[in-house]
Amino acid sequence: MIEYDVIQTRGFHNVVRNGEVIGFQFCVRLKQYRGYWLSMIRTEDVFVDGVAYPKDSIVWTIEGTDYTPAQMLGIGNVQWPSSRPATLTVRKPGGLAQGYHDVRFAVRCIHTYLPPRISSDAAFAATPPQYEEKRLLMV
Amino acid sequence: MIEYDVIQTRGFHNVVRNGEVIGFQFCVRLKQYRGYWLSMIRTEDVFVDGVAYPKDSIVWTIEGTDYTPAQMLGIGNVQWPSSRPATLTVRKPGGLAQGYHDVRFAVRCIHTYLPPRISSDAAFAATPPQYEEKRLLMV
Amino acid sequence: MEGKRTGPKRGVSIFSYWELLDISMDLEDCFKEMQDMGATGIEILANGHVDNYPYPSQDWVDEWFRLCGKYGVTPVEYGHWVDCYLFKGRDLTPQEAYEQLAVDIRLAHRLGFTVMRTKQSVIDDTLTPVTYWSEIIKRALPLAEECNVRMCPEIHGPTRLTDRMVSDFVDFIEKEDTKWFGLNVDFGVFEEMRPSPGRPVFPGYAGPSKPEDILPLMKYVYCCHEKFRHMDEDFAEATIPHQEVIGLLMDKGWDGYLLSEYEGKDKHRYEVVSDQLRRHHIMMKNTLGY
Amino acid sequence: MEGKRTGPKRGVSIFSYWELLDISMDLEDCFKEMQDMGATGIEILANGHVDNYPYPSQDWVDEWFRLCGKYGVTPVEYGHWVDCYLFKGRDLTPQEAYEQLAVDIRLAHRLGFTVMRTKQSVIDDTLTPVTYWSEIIKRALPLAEECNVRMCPEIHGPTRLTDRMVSDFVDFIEKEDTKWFGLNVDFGVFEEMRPSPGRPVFPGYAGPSKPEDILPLMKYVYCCHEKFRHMDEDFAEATIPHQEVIGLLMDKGWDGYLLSEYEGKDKHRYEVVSDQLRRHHIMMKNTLGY
Ligand SMILES: [Mn+2]
Ligand SMILES: [Mn+2]
Repeated sequence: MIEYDVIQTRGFHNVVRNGEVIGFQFCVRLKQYRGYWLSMIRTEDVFVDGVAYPKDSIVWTIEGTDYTPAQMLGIGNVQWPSSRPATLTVRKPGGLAQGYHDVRFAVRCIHTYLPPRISSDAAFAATPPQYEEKRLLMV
Repeated sequence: MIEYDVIQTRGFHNVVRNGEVIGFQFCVRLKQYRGYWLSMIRTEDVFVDGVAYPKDSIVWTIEGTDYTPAQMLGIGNVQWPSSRPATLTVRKPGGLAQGYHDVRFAVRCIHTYLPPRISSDAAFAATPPQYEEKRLLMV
Repeated sequence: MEGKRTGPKRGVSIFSYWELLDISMDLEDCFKEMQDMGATGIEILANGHVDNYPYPSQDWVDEWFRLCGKYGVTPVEYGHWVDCYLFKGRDLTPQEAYEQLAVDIRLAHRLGFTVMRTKQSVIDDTLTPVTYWSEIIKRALPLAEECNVRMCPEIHGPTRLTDRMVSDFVDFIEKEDTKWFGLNVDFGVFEEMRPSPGRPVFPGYAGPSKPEDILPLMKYVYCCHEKFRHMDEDFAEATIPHQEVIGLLMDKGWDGYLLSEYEGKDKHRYEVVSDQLRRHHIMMKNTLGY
Repeated sequence: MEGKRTGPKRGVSIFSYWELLDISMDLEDCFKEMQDMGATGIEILANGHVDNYPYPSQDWVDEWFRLCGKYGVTPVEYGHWVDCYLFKGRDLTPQEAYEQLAVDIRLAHRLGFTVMRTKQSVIDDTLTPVTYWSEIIKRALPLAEECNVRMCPEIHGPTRLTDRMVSDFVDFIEKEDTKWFGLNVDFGVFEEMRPSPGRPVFPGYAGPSKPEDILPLMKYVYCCHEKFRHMDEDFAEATIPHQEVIGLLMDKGWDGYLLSEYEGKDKHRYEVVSDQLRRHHIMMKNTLGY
């Protein structure tokens, strides 16, 4: 099941690879009534406790496959379904400390049924994204 | 999925058999953290808009099989799972009229981990059941 | 069976449940809702409701038909998008757009649908489709015929039934002499738009279409979104002339589905959505007489 | 892997989610929760969590092991009931009760569990089990050994660890010289009971067990319910001496699972339950050091 909020409670933990904590993960859902082709998804920087983690330090995992934001722009035949969260892995050696963290996340999609005046890369460049916020607890 | 309330919104409609409306149905769930063997379930009268429909005008459908309340008392190896609603079919020629109806339903189970002083047929005989209430809309 | 009846029939667009689905409801729950309402037809949004869209597993397809069979529901309308702005910096070519559309036509057919709500990419504030929309559709007509599905743009407020966009669609149909392209009329076109917070404002909007505006279009209309925002305790809504339009459809023997589309508040609250849809079906049932 | 560690280990009784499961969470969501907490063991309530209990399909069993594997979770404790008051008007015979228990032993084994929380039917307000409890268990010992599961009654407040009921269990274990019957200690036995609305009152209750009361029992304890009611923002709870008891278990090298069991308010609110369980695991993690 998905949780109602865009930023999911489930899925927030540090990531260990080869015995080292290389970063942290959290999950987000697409709060839309349809899934989107990966090429129509625009990744934004992530903020945790006010610290910015730029787009290029993020890897998406969608339906079991990893993608960088740049890779996604080229993939027009795979959907991120609205029914299942994606995982964001954020590079941060050592990970996040135990305790509460304020996570801010935004994503934008090209809605082709809306006027390009509202929904296009040009429009997005002119308007800051709307961020979702959630306080998550790291064990 | 199940709805949180004992009396479910989904499943409320009249029942047609051989072209005639023979009664109405609604669904209920077992708001317990375990399923119960059918023989441990005690059926109570159902009330709709203040009118009593006695136990013996009710048929349970549990996991696809129909049972009268009396039949259930003899079945000690089939569970009503807490994860899936049961359907109650109440005999009422012509069914219920279109519009809102106040449905009242109660069920009791023999909880063998509670003192018989609280949970037994003797205890139940001494205490009226706690009814759940819900306003349901008949289309 | 209702499904065999001639005349307007009652269905549900399960878009209405989108803020609940996969959160506290599953697909079968939507079918249970329809059973309670006596609805016999369904609209899905393919990208939202088909698992592993656009290539569902055969297990999923089998389950789809099991649900349709168990609850006596006909697959009516398959909602989908032609996403011409798929790639940054360039629009799809007509051929590329057709190829995307073809995947949906085949899937709609595989799932038993006979009507598609084909949402084209738009170019302006009045929701004008891309200039080459007719090229895309023309390429798809043979496949649509082969697959027995009718592609329908949705005529949606603030567009009016008397607008140029609609007559362009009709001209295309007449010129091509095709029944594989038609219209989906959203009852929002009849809505008296009352300004309210969060509702977009369309400068120059000339007011809603009149119920009788549907008459000359009726033969091209394969499906309606019976849009509503709030049915009151008396099963009525003042801002949309539901009964008047349904009456016209009945009088003319229009033989399609009226798909309930709830577009009101609190879509994340099941008790609201389930109640609103039931109220809406009471209104339709009492108007239709069945 | 944590699972191979000697000493107390962290797990979760998914009873904690019972007011959410099948409503807005599914079984896999519980595993995702455990992954976030770093919990490596699970308790289920068989009658509540096994689909088509007590005879799940092989598909369901395969899915169960897939989840355990994917999330690195060991099946630890299988919660179930011996329902001696199964039929109106008469209690089950020891043989009938054994046959019911045998079904659970086989299912626990099939699902990979090694401990069972065997809840016997009770006869009085101090939760004394049926007089013939030991007859039932004795019949089951050979099958439990064959299936490698240890049947454990739960020692639960208002019972105290120094009560006769507990020494009766120990006497039985010693007399039978068996490791297929043992104890599950619920940390509620250490709870300073503060009267609050909805909490039952037990006349004559002599106060909670002391942490050191667990010492003579430790070798019979195969599992603990790490019961809690409210972890505060500092990941502490004043009414149960969690860290003191866990410290004793660590000192003595007790090698079993501490299963978080949330027994507080608002169990129907995911934001509360998920937060409380994470807080509880922070407390355990900081106490254990892992
Ligand atoms: Mn519409
Ligand atoms: Mn317990």
